[in-house]
Amino acid sequence: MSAPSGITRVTLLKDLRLEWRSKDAVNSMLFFSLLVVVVFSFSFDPSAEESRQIAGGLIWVAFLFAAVVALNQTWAREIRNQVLDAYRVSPAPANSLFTAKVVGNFIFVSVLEALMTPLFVVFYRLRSLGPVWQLALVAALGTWALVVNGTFFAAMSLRTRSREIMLPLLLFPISIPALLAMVQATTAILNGEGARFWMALLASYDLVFTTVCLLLFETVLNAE
Amino acid sequence: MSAPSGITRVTLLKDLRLEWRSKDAVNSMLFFSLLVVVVFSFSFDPSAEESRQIAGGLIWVAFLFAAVVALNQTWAREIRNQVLDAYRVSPAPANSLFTAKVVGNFIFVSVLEALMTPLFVVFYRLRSLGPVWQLALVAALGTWALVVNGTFFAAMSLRTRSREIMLPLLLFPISIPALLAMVQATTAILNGEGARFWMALLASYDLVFTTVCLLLFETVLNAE
Amino acid sequence: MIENTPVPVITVTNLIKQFGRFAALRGVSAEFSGGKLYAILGDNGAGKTTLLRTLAGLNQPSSGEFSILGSRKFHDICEQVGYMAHPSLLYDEMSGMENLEYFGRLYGITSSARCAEVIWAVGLDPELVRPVGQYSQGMRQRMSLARALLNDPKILLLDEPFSNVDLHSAGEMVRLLAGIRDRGTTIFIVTHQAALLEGAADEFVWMEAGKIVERTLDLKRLENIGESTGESKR
Amino acid sequence: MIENTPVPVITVTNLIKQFGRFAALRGVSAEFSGGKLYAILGDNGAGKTTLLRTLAGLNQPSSGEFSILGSRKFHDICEQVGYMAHPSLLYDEMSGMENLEYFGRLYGITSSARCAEVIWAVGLDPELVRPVGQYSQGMRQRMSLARALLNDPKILLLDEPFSNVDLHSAGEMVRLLAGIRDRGTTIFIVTHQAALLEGAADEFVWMEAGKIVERTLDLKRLENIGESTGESKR
Amino acid sequence: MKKAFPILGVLTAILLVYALYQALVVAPTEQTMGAVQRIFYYHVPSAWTAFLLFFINFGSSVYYLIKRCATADIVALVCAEVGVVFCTVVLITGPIWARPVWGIWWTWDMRLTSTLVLWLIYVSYLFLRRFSSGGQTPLLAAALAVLGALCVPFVYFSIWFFRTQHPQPVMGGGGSIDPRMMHALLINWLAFSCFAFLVCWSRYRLEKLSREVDEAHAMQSLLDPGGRAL
Ligand code: HEM
Ligand SMILES: Nc1ncnc2c1ncn2[C@@H]1O[C@H](COP(=O)(O)OP(=O)(O)OP(=O)(O)O)[C@@H](O)[C@H]1O
Ligand SMILES: Nc1ncnc2c1ncn2[C@@H]1O[C@H](COP(=O)(O)OP(=O)(O)OP(=O)(O)O)[C@@H](O)[C@H]1O
Ligand SMILES: [Mg+2]
Ligand SMILES: [Mg+2]
Repeated sequence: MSAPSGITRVTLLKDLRLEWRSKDAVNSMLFFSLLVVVVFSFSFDPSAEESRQIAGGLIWVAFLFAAVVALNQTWAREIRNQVLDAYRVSPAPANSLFTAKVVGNFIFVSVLEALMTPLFVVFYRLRSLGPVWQLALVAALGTWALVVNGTFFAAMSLRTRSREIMLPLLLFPISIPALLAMVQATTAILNGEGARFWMALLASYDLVFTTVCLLLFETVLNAE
Repeated sequence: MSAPSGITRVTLLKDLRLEWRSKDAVNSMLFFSLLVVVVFSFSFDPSAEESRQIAGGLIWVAFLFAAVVALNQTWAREIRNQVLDAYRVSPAPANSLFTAKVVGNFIFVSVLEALMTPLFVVFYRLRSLGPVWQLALVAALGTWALVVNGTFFAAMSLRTRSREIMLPLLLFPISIPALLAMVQATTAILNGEGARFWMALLASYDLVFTTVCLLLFETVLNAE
Repeated sequence: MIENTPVPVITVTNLIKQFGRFAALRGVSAEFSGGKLYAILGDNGAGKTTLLRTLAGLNQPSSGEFSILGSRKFHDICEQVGYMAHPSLLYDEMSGMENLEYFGRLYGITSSARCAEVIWAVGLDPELVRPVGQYSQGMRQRMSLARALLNDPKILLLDEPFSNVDLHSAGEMVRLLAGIRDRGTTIFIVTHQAALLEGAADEFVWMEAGKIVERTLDLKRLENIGESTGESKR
Repeated sequence: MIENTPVPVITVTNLIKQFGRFAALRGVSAEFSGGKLYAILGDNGAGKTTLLRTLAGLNQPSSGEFSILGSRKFHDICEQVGYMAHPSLLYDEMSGMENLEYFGRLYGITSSARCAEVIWAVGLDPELVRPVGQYSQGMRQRMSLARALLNDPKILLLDEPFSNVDLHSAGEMVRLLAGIRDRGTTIFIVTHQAALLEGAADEFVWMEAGKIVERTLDLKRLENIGESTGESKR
Repeated sequence: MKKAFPILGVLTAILLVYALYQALVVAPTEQTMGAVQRIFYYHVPSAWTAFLLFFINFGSSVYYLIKRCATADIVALVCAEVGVVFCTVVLITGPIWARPVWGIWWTWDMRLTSTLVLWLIYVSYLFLRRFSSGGQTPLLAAALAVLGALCVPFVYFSIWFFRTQHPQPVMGGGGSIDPRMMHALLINWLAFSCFAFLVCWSRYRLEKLSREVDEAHAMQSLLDPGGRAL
């Protein structure tokens, strides 16, 4: 049996390769992000003063949407021919699978964000008063928070067909602190104010939820 | 062979019953739209006047993305055990299936809208200056536009690799005029202005696209 | 009821089906007469499923033609055809009875009695409330056969109906199908368990590499063909 | 290599598995010794798949216990078990070779040569670039068997490995499995084509309504049981 | 046919050079905007060419849906590809022009927006062609092309209200234009159309050839009895 990290790597590589092969990934992602930004521009006339004020929120909604699209299909491939069962009978640790999926989604969503941000900047004529690296950090932390929880709950809702329909709705209250921190931090940085507190909050949220998800994932995966 | 409308009815009833049993689509849509509302209310604390300016866009973006999440699952059940093949070898007309799916999605999305609207009203302290029935009409026309196109393109993207990402890629560009009309009409009515033109535009958009989709659906369904 | 005279109900002329650069059917020509039970045999990848799907109008042939019951357009005669595939073509979330009731409606069949009848016929219990997704593999297979029988078709296209069914019940299914054949239906059965059909089939059709290479009543002859070829699978 | 002495490698004690109100396994107790080939037979819905899944750690038994290779926790010995199910457990989008390379890594197998070897062993061509989703049903089945053989397991759990495979190749697969058994592996094969295993199996195990009702070497006896029961399926 | 291609090629080259000369030298410099205005001779002909190609795409898609004729499908594909390229040129020259003249790269103006939407529609068309697998691509693409073309009038209606900064149409509109400018514009348009036609043609031959190659491979696997198709 190879090291868990090795398994994470092959699983991640396999996912990335399939993704890459099946969809000329970058092109379609680029076009998708362009479309999202254009749809936003049509809905909120970007030249209006108000819409520029809510740009922080707008961006996060757009990212959230991209993340939901990604998370929705996380396990689709594994479910199709019950490949998950093949994973479960193998000696590979459950957490390797989880980590690979989280990292894969993180990469996917981050690329989308990286593509969308310049478009938003152009269309909404945004200009940050605070340091840009802080924005990038907030985006990374926030994306991680969304992706860890999302991947975990996506796995959970696979396993709990009709029993506990309300489970996906758990993600909602649980994600609220992260969302709040993301939006507040972004707005603060855009306006040149400090966002230390929110960033610390996000970081510790990430830490706690990553740990807990890793601890619980094996149970969730092996629940029949 | 029973009348096409009879087949539409049974298909619709079957879908509604299955959805009622599992509640997948409604849940994920609801979940997503809740997130959107909350993100916005965190990022922006609008006064009544400003919020009325952006509320139209906000609501419709939330609905659009929620609809995409729902539409992506439209055909999932039919694909699972290739049930679509059973439909294709039967004498039932393709358009009955299409109509049933469109009406089904229309009901889902409408229910969602009915649930979401009070939240928006509360969070944004909205008060319409124009007549509410007009808002309802715009919502119905707009939802129909989204749902007709979305169902059609979801069927189309079944036949492609990487379905989930394909749907927004196809749906968004063609829906832009409808989206624009919806947003403008909503904003106009909220501000107590006339929205005749937009409503007429929406209605004719609905008419044209419903007709053409009905004409083309059989071809798309039977494309191997 | 069709009389048992050899009027061809299905005529296939030089049928070719390509998937991209690969040809799964490489010129199939044949006539099949009404009221008979044909067993279609052949190695894995020979093109049996592809042939059946093409006859059922689910694949467009790349070239060549076929006519069923005198019609070239499948849609005109689809009410008289029953099709069963590898996948169950059933909704996992509904019970067997609910499934059949739904599919019955597509053919204009509104009576639950008819649905219950075919479910009994394949050896299941119409009152089972369990959704089809929780059936065992063989039960699902039977329910899928029941779906194909539902509209009392003139032509039955069955893709490996016995593959997960226990031997005893498979024998019963063969008897059931033979009875249906005797009432004038033409039946095509793709299977790897030719022995099951030894008494019942009117003709064995052996396919190889996208072609029909032998039609015979003598199963022994086919076994020799089967042995001599069928190395690595394409 | 395990010697061919009857040391029980699997012990099952009063295993019960309930799905809601329905009991799919109703008290299975048995011992299976190493290096043998067991054919598990039974009507549809008898609980064969459920038993196999439970042994593979994919189902939690409602009550009762079992130990495999002396361990009560499946996870400890999972490297020594190979499992093949009805669904292919393969990625439709990847070619056969890519699939095996991936699953090999989960077992710490990095050599492509080993993957190619098992693909040849089941009668396919490792160089086929077509994705598994475009294989014919029988080809998929073989590839699935290849996946189960990949880690050279001590215990093989196979759920209907021959069900869509042509007769000739099924015979070859039986010879392959018999060879593996001779090298000390314990093999469980759920199948409805008992005749295929007549020479090869060391014991036939007949299940009925969630219980093992007969273990014998004489296939004839089982046929009588099969005839006498197996009416409508639960 | 074989000879027509190089002849047309040479003619187009000459025409393009002549048009360049017309645009850069003969046409007078515009008073308010200055030399930037000369981008006009590329901006506008590109737009017209793109519109023309999209229109042909629509026509041949409809024809394909009715007749299922493979040639129509190739024509549709080729026109969409080349049309998107010309439309991209409009979307690039526009902002380059807008920056010095209006001081911004982009604004949600009626003409700009409609061009963008048009571009999005046809890019999504190309995506569909790219991603759909197997023999059904032409059908799906034709269906999308019809829907996309039907969408265009709605795009124009729905953005009618946008305040517009963009100049009014020169053709048929009220504005007067220097005849030399007009001349340069028309020459450029002719050159662009010839160029587009040339590109379409060679692309058409390429596509046809690659389909024939696929066909030949399939025929080969037909002949070869145990043909191992990889
Ligand atoms: C920023 C992006 C721009 C886009 C996407 C764009 C798009 C277009 C299109 C599609 C046309 C052809 C319309 C028709 O014939 O109906 C056109 C024509 C024209 N454009 Fe632009 N344009 C842009 C910027 C500009 C700018 C900055 C100017 C100069 C101030 C300009 C000046 C013109 C003129 C004079 C015409 C010819 C008028 C006509 O015949 O329609 N454009 N443009
Ligand atoms: N959609 C497809 N794309 C590419 N190749 C395909 C496709 N469907 C089938 N094939 C190929 O065509 C050949 C014939 O397949 P088919 O399913 O008809 O075989 P079969 O005779 O039914 O075999 P089996 O007994 O294993 O079910 C196989 O080599 C298969 O890989
Ligand atoms: N998840 C489940 N929920 C409820 N019932 C189930 C579930 N899985 C299996 N069953 C039931 O348990 C019984 C045994 O199923 P199992 O799949 O073990 O049968 P089997 O012996 O493998 O039959 P076959 O030969 O048809 O594959 C069946 O009646 C089936 O309906
Ligand atoms: Mg087959
Ligand atoms: Mg089973």
